[in-house]
Amino acid sequence: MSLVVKRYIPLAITFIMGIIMVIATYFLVPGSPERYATTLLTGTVDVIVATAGVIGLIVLLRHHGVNISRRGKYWKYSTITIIGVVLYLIVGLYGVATQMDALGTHRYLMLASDPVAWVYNQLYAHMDATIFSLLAFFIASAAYRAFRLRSLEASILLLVGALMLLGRAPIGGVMWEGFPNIATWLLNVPNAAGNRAITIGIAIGAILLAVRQLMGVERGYLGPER
Amino acid sequence: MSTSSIAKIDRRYLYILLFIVVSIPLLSPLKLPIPLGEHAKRVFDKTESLTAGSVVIESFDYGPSTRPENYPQSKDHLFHARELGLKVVALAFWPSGAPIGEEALREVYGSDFPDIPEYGVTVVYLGYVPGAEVGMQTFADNCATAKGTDHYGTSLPSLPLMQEVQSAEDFDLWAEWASGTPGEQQVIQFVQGRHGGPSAVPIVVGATAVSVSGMMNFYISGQIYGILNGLAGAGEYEFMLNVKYGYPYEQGPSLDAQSLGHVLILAFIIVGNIGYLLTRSKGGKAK
Amino acid sequence: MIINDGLVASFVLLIVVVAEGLIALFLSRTGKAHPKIRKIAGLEAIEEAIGRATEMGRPIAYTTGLGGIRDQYYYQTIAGLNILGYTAELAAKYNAKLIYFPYDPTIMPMAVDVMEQAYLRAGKPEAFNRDNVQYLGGDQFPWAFGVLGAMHREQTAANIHMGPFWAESLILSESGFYTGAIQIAGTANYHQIAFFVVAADYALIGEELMAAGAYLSKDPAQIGSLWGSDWAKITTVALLILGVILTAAGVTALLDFFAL
Amino acid sequence: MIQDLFALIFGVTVTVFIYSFLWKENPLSRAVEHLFIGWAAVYTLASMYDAALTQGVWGAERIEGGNYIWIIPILISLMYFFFFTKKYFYLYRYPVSIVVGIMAGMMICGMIQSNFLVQIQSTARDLPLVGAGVWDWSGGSTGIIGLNSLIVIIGTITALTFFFFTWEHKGAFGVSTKIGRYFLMATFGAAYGSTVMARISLFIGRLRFLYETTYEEPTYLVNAWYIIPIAVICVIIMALWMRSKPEEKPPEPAPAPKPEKPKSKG
Repeated sequence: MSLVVKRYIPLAITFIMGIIMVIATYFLVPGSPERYATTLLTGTVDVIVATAGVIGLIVLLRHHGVNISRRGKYWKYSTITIIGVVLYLIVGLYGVATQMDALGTHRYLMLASDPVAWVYNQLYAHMDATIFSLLAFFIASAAYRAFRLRSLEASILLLVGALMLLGRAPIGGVMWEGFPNIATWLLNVPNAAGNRAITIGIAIGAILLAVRQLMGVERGYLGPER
Repeated sequence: MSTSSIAKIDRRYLYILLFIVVSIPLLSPLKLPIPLGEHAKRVFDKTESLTAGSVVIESFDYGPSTRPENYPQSKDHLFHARELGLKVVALAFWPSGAPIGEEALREVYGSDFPDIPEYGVTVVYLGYVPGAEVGMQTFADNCATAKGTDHYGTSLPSLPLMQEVQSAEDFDLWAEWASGTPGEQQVIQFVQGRHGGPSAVPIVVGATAVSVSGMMNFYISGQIYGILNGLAGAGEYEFMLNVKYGYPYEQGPSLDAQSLGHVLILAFIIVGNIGYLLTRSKGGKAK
Repeated sequence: MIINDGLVASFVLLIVVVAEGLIALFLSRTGKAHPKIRKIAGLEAIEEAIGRATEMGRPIAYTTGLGGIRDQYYYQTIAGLNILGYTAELAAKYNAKLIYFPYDPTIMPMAVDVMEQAYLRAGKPEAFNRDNVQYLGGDQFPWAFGVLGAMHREQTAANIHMGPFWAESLILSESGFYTGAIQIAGTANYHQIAFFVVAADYALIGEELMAAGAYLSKDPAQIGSLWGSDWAKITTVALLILGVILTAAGVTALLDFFAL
Repeated sequence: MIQDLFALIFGVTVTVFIYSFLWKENPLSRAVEHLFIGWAAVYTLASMYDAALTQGVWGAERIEGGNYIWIIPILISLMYFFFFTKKYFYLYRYPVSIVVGIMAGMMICGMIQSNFLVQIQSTARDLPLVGAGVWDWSGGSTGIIGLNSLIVIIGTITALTFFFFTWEHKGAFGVSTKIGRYFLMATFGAAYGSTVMARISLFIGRLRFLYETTYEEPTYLVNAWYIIPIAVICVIIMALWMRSKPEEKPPEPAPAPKPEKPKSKG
């Protein structure tokens, strides 16, 4: 009994939902009421997972709260996280209370409210962009570290990468007008071939993964217990 | 310096060098020349080929983190569209794209936007359209059901332009400023794929340079008509606009910095390999 | 027409691929065939990495990238969670500390579930600590920076990244290298595979990630389905060659069918 | 407005603090990291909450319009909270199984259409091997069309053979997988090389922010770079402080048995 509730019913739900979506795509005429009903079904996804955000926040607060109370490692930094959460939540709740859409209707939205958007665009965005830009350094050091003439394969990687670097840099075309053409060729021909193979492989792999999952043979969260 | 140390320079020295080298042209521009690539030219030519009154969808699907790359592209293309008298329906499938889209429109159509006479006639801003790929699909099927009002709360049927633009059949060009998901793949799949293919809804993409290689399949197969490749793509586009319309060419210093950065990384690779080959020829097995 | 316009060919292909997968699965499950799988080095390395972490007494960091279940990349998340189950089981066996960093809060319960089951299989349910599933905020760069900070503070001995990755792939694998860890990474986001190939010690490329769960399970049914995926690839190659030849010969029948 | 000045100071400071991570993990970057994680959790909550409201509550077809059926997904969503119980933990599987089912169905159809069918189709259709001029250098800058087509076709097929799981990579098949691997390596090299530009662009974007942003008031003007030295001094002080305080270091790592590089990619 318990296995039925724990495993088989969720499995059956997954299976039925999957089949409904496939049937909707192939057999229900676009524009028909049945098809429309399935588009509403996809709309429910955001609603169904909505409480997970709360769970995340609670888990985060609990983790850092416990760390502070135990005076664990880096507990002082845990207070920063908690202060950050509390401050932004206050801003968010104030936003919910005051948010108006353009028509002047109170929609109780949080992200769309001005204070939250301000914090996001004016403060948060700086951290976001800076962390993203760390990649400029990492891509340089990874190239230095890993692009070595070790084997034929590694050399192809190195050679194509270096030609691409020259071809994409604005200065490459000035050094020799052939560089951008080589880069374009590399992107359009060998790169396209490799990507096409990867894309096809992924499609097959993903479909069969989904099939295994719908059949319940893949050992995941719903997998056979043994 | 011993040979093995060339192969193992501490990463921090590389970082400092990169910092300095990229900073130089930003502080005093070098004015290096730039060449024009085929991908950007196709975007330019496609846009040029549209007759005045054609409808362009400008979709701002990026956030602040890729703004350095995507913003100049979208702004330049908007300018081009206005210059050619195209009708622009701008929107964002990313919530964080909505304020950026508005900013770009203000920059191109004047700071009074949307209180300008053209608003509603040749340009409309819908703002954030929720639902990601589902939203895209709905928008292409029937624009008005995806979002009832524009960004400023005016209902769509009361805007003359939106009377003309009912669904994907009325789009002449989809300009996608993409940096992830939803992005160009979703437009191909849910808009172009369901509404008559590349000839009916041509797509031009302004992409972050990282995603360009992954788009090549779609470019070759014609699903994407042209690509602006990152900041350089924006620079090339600005350059073409500069030649034809005298548009300011702002990306100069950035492109110079770009060039120097590339040369530096290339130098890193060469130095690393020299060190590697030297250690190996010395008999020590390089790990 | 019963099938919607423009989707006939895709429906036929779907049926072909799924049928091939299922037939191979049943043939293998019932013992009528015994397909052998080639070695996937990246997956073999997981055990070695965990062993090393145990020896050094340092933890293992595991991530599934920006994996959630509410987007079309969910299948990579599922693949990542399958490998998480295997990794957690080994970690429990060796008494190594495994820290998992979920990105999307929607998968947190799944991850806890998978890990709990894994510890149970290893016979050490009491060793599982929910605190080792550390939520770092569901936004790309805070999450990536949080994982980076944690990897450097904990001096992880192994970093395993399996799932859908975007820009953070190189942030994690390049900076993770400097903790001295063995790095094993896999993604099916084709524009990010390159960074894992360059910066990590072992990389799973595209489809290998989806096959990993089946590969690690050693379960005949799942291995059969991998065998079926090979059939699907043979079909693909045949279609490619046939299409090219027919098109070159000026016969458009196949292309016309594809356009249906 | 004064909050813009605050945003400017904040932006410059966190930028410098985060860059200090490149030197090593340190208290300043750690502080920014912890603050950022806290905000991100709230941001995620906010975005999920907004999505749920716009998808489930507001609008003529939703609860607002009298369609109370939308209460069902909301109730299902609440099952996530069983995460915190020991006994009924498994109930979280119900919302998850619905979502995963929907996504699986959507994904399968999308995959077969855009990743599979279109790729085969365009390999056959858009890569001409015969016809007028395909073997000329008519492509000019980017090579011979017919040859390019041939390379793409061969590359696609050989690279696809690399992904065969149950065939041993031996004999003629082994040659094919080997060529396929070269194509894959070329793909990765191209992807890597073409990305460098994007990454440097981001860094340039940050530098332009640091060097060019200003805050203007009628009476005074603040350039962003005024703040850089102050932030850098903070980093230096912190560095000196860290040096003066011997840290409890974890045992030195034994050198990792690194595999001979790209062989491991199989």
